[in-house]
Amino acid sequence: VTPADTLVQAWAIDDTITLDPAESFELSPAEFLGNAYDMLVRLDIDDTTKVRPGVAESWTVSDDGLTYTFKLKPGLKFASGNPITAKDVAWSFERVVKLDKSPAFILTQFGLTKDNVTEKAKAADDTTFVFTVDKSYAPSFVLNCLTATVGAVMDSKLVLEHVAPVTPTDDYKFDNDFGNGWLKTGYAGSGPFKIRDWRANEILVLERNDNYYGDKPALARVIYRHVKESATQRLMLEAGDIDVARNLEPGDLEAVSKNAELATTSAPKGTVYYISLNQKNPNLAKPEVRQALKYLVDYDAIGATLIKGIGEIRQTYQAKGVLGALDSNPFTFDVAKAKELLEKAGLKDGFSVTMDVRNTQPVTGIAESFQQTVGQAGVKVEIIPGDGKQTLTKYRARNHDMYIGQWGMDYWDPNSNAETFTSNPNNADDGTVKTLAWRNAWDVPELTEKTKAALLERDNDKRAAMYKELQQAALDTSPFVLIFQQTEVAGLRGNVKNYKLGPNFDSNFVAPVTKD
Amino acid sequence: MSSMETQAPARRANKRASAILKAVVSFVVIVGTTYLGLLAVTFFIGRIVPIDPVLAIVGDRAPAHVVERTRIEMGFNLPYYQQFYLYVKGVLSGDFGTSVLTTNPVMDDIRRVFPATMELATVGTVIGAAFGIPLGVLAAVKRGSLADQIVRIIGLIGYSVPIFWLGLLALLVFYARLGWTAGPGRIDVVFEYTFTPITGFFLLDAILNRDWAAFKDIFAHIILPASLLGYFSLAYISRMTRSFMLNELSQEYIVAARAKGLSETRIIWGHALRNAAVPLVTVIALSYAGLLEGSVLTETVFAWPGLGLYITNSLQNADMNAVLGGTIIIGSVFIGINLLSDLLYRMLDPRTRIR
Amino acid sequence: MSDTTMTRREWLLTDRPQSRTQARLGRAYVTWRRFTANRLAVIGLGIILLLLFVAAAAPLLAPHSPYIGDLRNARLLPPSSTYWLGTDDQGRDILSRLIYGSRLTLQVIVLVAIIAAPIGLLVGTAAGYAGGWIDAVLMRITDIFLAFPKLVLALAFVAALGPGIENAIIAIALTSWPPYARIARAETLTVRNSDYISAVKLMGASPMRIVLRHIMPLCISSLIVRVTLDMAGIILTAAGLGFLGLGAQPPLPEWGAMIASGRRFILDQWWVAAAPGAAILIVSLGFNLLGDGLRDALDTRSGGQ
Amino acid sequence: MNTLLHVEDLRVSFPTRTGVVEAVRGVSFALGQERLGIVGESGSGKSQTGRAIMGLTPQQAEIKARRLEFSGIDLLKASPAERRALRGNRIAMILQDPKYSLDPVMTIGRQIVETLRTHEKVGKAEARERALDMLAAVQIRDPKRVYDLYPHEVSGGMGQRAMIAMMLIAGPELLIADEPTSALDVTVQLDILRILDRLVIDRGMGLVFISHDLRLVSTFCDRVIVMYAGKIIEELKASELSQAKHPYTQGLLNCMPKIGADRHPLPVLDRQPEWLL
Amino acid sequence: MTPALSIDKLRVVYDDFIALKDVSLTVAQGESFGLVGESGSGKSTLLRAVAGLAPVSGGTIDVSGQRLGKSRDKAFYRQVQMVFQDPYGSLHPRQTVDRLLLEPLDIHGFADTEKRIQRALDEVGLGSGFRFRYSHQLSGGQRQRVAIARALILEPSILLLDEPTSALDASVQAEVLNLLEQVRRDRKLTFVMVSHDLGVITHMCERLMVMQGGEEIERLEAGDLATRNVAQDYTRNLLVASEGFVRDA
Ligand SMILES: Nc1ncnc2c1ncn2[C@@H]1O[C@H](COP(=O)(O)OP(=O)(O)OP(=O)(O)O)[C@@H](O)[C@H]1O
Ligand SMILES: Nc1ncnc2c1ncn2[C@@H]1O[C@H](COP(=O)(O)OP(=O)(O)OP(=O)(O)O)[C@@H](O)[C@H]1O
Ligand SMILES: [Mg+2]
Ligand SMILES: [Mg+2]
Ligand code: NI
Repeated sequence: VTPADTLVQAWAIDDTITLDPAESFELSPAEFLGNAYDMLVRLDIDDTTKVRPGVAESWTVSDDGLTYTFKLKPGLKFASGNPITAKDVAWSFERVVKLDKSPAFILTQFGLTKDNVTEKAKAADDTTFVFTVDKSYAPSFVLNCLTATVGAVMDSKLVLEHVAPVTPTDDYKFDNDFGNGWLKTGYAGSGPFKIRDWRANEILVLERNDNYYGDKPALARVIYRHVKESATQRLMLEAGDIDVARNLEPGDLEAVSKNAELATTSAPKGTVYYISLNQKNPNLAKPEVRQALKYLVDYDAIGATLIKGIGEIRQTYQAKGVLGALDSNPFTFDVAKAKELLEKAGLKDGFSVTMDVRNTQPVTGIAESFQQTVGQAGVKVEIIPGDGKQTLTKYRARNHDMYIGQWGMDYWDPNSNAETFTSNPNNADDGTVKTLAWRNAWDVPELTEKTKAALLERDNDKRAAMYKELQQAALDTSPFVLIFQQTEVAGLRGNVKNYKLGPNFDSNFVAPVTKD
Repeated sequence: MSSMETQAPARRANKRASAILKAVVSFVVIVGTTYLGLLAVTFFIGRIVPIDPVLAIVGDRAPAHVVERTRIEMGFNLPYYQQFYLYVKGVLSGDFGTSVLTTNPVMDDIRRVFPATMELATVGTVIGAAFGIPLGVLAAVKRGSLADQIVRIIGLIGYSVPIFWLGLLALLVFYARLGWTAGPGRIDVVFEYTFTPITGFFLLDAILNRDWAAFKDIFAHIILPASLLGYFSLAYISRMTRSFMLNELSQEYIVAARAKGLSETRIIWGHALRNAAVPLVTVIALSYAGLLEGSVLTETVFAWPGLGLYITNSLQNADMNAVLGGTIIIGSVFIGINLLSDLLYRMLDPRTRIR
Repeated sequence: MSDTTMTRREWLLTDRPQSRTQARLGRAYVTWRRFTANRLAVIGLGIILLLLFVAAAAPLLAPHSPYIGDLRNARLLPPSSTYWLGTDDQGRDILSRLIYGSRLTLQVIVLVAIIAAPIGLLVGTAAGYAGGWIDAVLMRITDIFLAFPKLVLALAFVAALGPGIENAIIAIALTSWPPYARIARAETLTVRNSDYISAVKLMGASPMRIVLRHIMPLCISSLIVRVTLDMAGIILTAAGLGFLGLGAQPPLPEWGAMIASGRRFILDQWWVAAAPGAAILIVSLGFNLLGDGLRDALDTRSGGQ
Repeated sequence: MNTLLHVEDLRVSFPTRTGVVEAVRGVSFALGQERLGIVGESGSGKSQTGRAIMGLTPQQAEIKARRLEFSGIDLLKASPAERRALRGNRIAMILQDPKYSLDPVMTIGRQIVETLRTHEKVGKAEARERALDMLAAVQIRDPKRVYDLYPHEVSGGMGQRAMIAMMLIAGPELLIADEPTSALDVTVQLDILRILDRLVIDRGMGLVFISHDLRLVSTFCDRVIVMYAGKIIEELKASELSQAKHPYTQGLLNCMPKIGADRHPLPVLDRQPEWLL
Repeated sequence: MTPALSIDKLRVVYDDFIALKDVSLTVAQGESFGLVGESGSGKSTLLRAVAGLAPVSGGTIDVSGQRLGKSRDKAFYRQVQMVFQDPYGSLHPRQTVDRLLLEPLDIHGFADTEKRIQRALDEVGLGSGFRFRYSHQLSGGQRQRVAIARALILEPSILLLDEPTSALDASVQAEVLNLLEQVRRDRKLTFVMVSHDLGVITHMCERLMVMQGGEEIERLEAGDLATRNVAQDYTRNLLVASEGFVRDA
């Protein structure tokens, strides 16, 4: 039985490899950082097309759309007791840009460079932070990006006590690591919780931050235990050794939901699952084949079985709830139609093709189902199973035929997925912007332009319309067979209250949770 | 007819010295070459695994230039021989590098996960031997009887039932339904704030801390996975015990022991088993080593933060420093156990004792 | 011949065989009789023969397709009169998959046996007979392979060769020879100084000839026994590799892979994993019984007359 | 002379896959405090006779006899525990090969003490004393040293002496020696025989001496039983062996090369089928 | 005439144990030479050294005037063959008599294998009925005959006999000894024979050497034993022992 003041969650947290917000880019740490750090602005989880204040009390956008001025809430403190000032915000931005780790592009896409960052992200006074972007982007885009964990406000004083010296090189011109080494396991934030301890693949402990300015969490601590197996989690939940089980598969989920002592909760997440068709394969490059394959997924059956409770059929690439998301599922399982299309493509007798599938559910199940259904139209799919990183390596090198995978949004804005699915600035093998379109060698200069344009549309409605257009184009021509959008589920003990999953992992807030 | 003459003391002393020297030299050579082999093979594996090691750190969504820079930072742009040289140099100075997955020095990680696995394997082997040996003896003594068949079937099930299946079933029955044991993990979260590991072997730590509540909890956690592993080693140990015992029981000295009027119990436990113990030591050592590396699935099912999981996870992420470190540790333990079993062998068997 | 009245049995059992074939047949017959006297061994043989039969006649026996299932309507059904052993998570008939899977299981076992055992045999006998530095080098290599975590090694091999069941088999074979080498070496050491090997040496036979023609045949029987005992382990290792995506490719009904995918349903739909589990158990039981029987039957030392 | 052992119509058979093997087919003799030799070629059933008396025949064997009695105790009716109490205590047996008959992982001293303490309630120190005395009695020169040696550390002759010490320490009334010297050098052989001889003379023990060496038996024993294919074909006084009537015994005696006798070729035994009956 | 076998200061060392200390001896062609001594005195070692089965660390061996080196070639094995002590251990347990006899012929590339095997079996008095038996289907005496047949099939001129009858019953021993005598006569073979039975040695050999502790202690003619004309106590002991047990007065 778990202690009354502690929420114990079982979750596969083996993807956590760093707790530095400037570096972390995976799912489970996003949740930890989302709870332990505060950003200038936060996503409004009640209306996900909007943002709400975080550290910033209010903000204004200049008329040319280039300057954003944030007014910080007064008298805020970090968990360490240090005051939160605009300097800390500016330094946090500088740190991200100069470290230039994986998520840094979320900020640098606004024109920040190592040389100009101190000018473009600047503290006007203790409570005013001024952020200057290079183009007049849609404000929603800019603000949405700032809700990402990379925008976390760091306790500069604390971090500076822990920087390690490094020898500058051509790639890295600074003489210290901005505390990156320390922050991989350390903590310097101001969120409702502080991170007390992390032991890789074992445990992560959050503790109430008494210096938090907002509503203090009801529980003294939240413990994440690394448990991988769904069945194991279920047994632990049933026995009361955990309060929340986070990786329940459909069967176990169903059992939990039927158990009177337990409850479930769920929320759609910004992750979509898709099958992609490499355009380097001449058969898959035929437009009719691309469309035919979209008719060869048994969406209904998959929805009712393999992803029941953990996903919802979705054939457009924007997640539900994102600005400009198109709710349209035009394809149904239709062998006759697919055959017709294949015949048009001159492949009446089908063809053979390989598909790289990572060894996790539900993708393996979907792949097997797909293998059977395309078989009915004469297409022979050979499944090449592999470990996650292995199939990815192949995928990123464009060496696959078909690939089944998922894509999670980098930040809560339609541009994130639009950019990766429908833009491909340089389709050459050595192209530097390796979007999903690039990975599948889908050369679409027009859509690329359109994606760019949408970014600069400052009228939210018009912007939304532009994204819908892009999604429609993808439905009609893209080599992406979108299948479903992930729903995150959690099994709860009956006495756990106010547990709510957010639309993103960094908005799975545990502060409001109470236990009876 | 060959003679068994006793040797002159002087020659024996001489022989002993040279035997010891020989043993030491061969030990050094064995360990040295085995290590080098391990290093080379692991390194080679790290290069041929078709996983991009950079991917593990930067993730799938990282921009291309970050991927490139990280690759260079990690030294993957260097030619292989240079990488190997750097690696061997590091290992020789006791530095296994840093795990990219956990960001800790590999040595630190191993210090954390290895005791977990070792504790589990040790308790498992103790259980396996405690039950396996008597069962094997029983089967041998009652060869062909129903008891023999039952022991055989028990063993066979141990061989052929997948561990995750049995593991989950055991959890379901003993933990979820009956509540006799604690669930997955090594210790309840309640102790997160009060229990501080010293050696990493939690049972031992609890005793050192005189924390009996924790001891009880730790014991309740370890007993199920350890019994499971114990069952698998039981399968092996009982089978081997049976065959060794059969061999010993057919020896002439058993007839002699009967001629002396000894009771069957004394003949079986005092003579036959004592002789069978000699090869059994090796068997138990081997099964122990097997449990150390082969417990990945148990560790997954029981959320046991052990070495098996660590290596597999690292492998899947091409975290080669961690894989290499783990491999070398397992290799070392293997060599160590082999050596130990050799030593025990010599102690148990006067014929191979260096006197 | 004068005694034409001899029955076939007498002809086989005679201690004065007239030709090489008769001697060989007679010996085989004696072995066979000794084997069949062991009822359990015969049961084991029966199981293996059944396995062979099922594998050969799979298309005739299987009531449904092993590959095509009805995801929508027939997923995870409990055993019933239509689906004797129930259905799996793709709505496929488990019995049919088991039946077809016997082919793969056989393939795994046979291939591992014919790759690993000869390698182990060769390395072990060569090391044991040659002694000296050859022994040291070969045993060092064996030790390195033994000291290596099997999974890492197997993974490396598969990585080098590419995924798929054949490669998984090769990987398992390449990681499972060291124990065989040790057994063969131990056996070789006990016979290498025996008079009959000395006698062959005295005929002027080359070491190669001695190892291949005189020592190896002696080690084979204990090796066969050990290999048959390892069968279940081999099947399960193949399944274990499946976890890492290195085993059988879907939708192949490999038994180990079936258990592996069935484990997700253990708590509610136990039959998905239980059926292939039971199949593996029975087959390995069969091999074990057969192995024990063979050991007794082949061992001329214990059962001379 | 009082009779220690009565054997009447002893039969030992082994069921095997190819039928029943009759190893001993109706052996009868009686033994007092004397040296009885049993000779015969390999496989003639000498050892099985001895083992049947001891109760050491393998489990599957079937033993039948009209009478098998040791100083008034009916051995066939005795419970296993009773027989065990007799073994090593009142009846003892020396096995052929010391190399295989001593437990390799136990010191010689402990093996001797073990016999003693199984049958008598004696303290550790006393048991040790008596074992050392016994070792000395079988003419081991340095008993203290040998006491702590392992079987592989002593020569065959010493091992055989230790074996004898082990079997005699409880003071048996009957000793069955199954080819006790055939693994030893001729010179050592005589030493051992001398020890056995003393025991019979000094302690009044009954001795069954099994051997295939006619010359040895004729010079050592009082009476000799000649066995062939599980049967006794002749029984006679040892000193009269050279006048044996049965052609088999005659043949065995004749076919041995003797120093000084120049017989080329040696006469060979011509087996007759009727001997089997 | 060159001696068939001449050994000079032969030394054999196992690990650090000297099994044979500078033993010399010469055996003339057609002669039969005996070796006696207690167990472990190095008798077998001497024969094995000649056959190339023991580690020679000093001294020389000449066969028919040819100096032998470290390794023996095929031609050597056509000249020198050996029969081992234990008939149960010297035949391969998985091979028929036929296969056993075929092996040497095969190695040396004889063509008329059929005829030779037949003849060899006849010579040792085993009819063709034994040809396809396995060794476990043979009695000890029969096995030793097969071993002798195998040794003779390559038509050697020197036969090394290591206690060829000590594992056999007296009655069988006589048959084997007679056989050996006969083939020696027929083929004009040179024998070097080890036995611990003085009776057997005097029966078979003209000269003999008594060994103890790896050394020669006495060289005798066969007749010396009969007349008890021996110098060493040890030899005398052996003689006494071979008479049987003598009860002290
Ligand atoms: N366990 C057994 N099963 C079947 N037959 C057996 C068994 N033990 C002994 N025999 C047979 O019993 C017969 C007599 O054996 P025994 O050991 O008494 O012979 P022996 O006269 O002592 O011969 P040796 O001089 O070789 O020791 C032999 O033919 C033997 O094959
Ligand atoms: N391979 C070996 N390694 C070590 N020592 C050996 C080896 N072979 C023989 N010896 C030793 O060499 C000595 C002489 O042995 P050898 O076999 O020549 O004696 P033997 O006279 O034939 O005795 P026996 O009558 O018992 O056959 C013995 O002490 C023996 O222990
Ligand atoms: Mg006997
Ligand atoms: Mg010898
Ligand atoms: Ni608990």
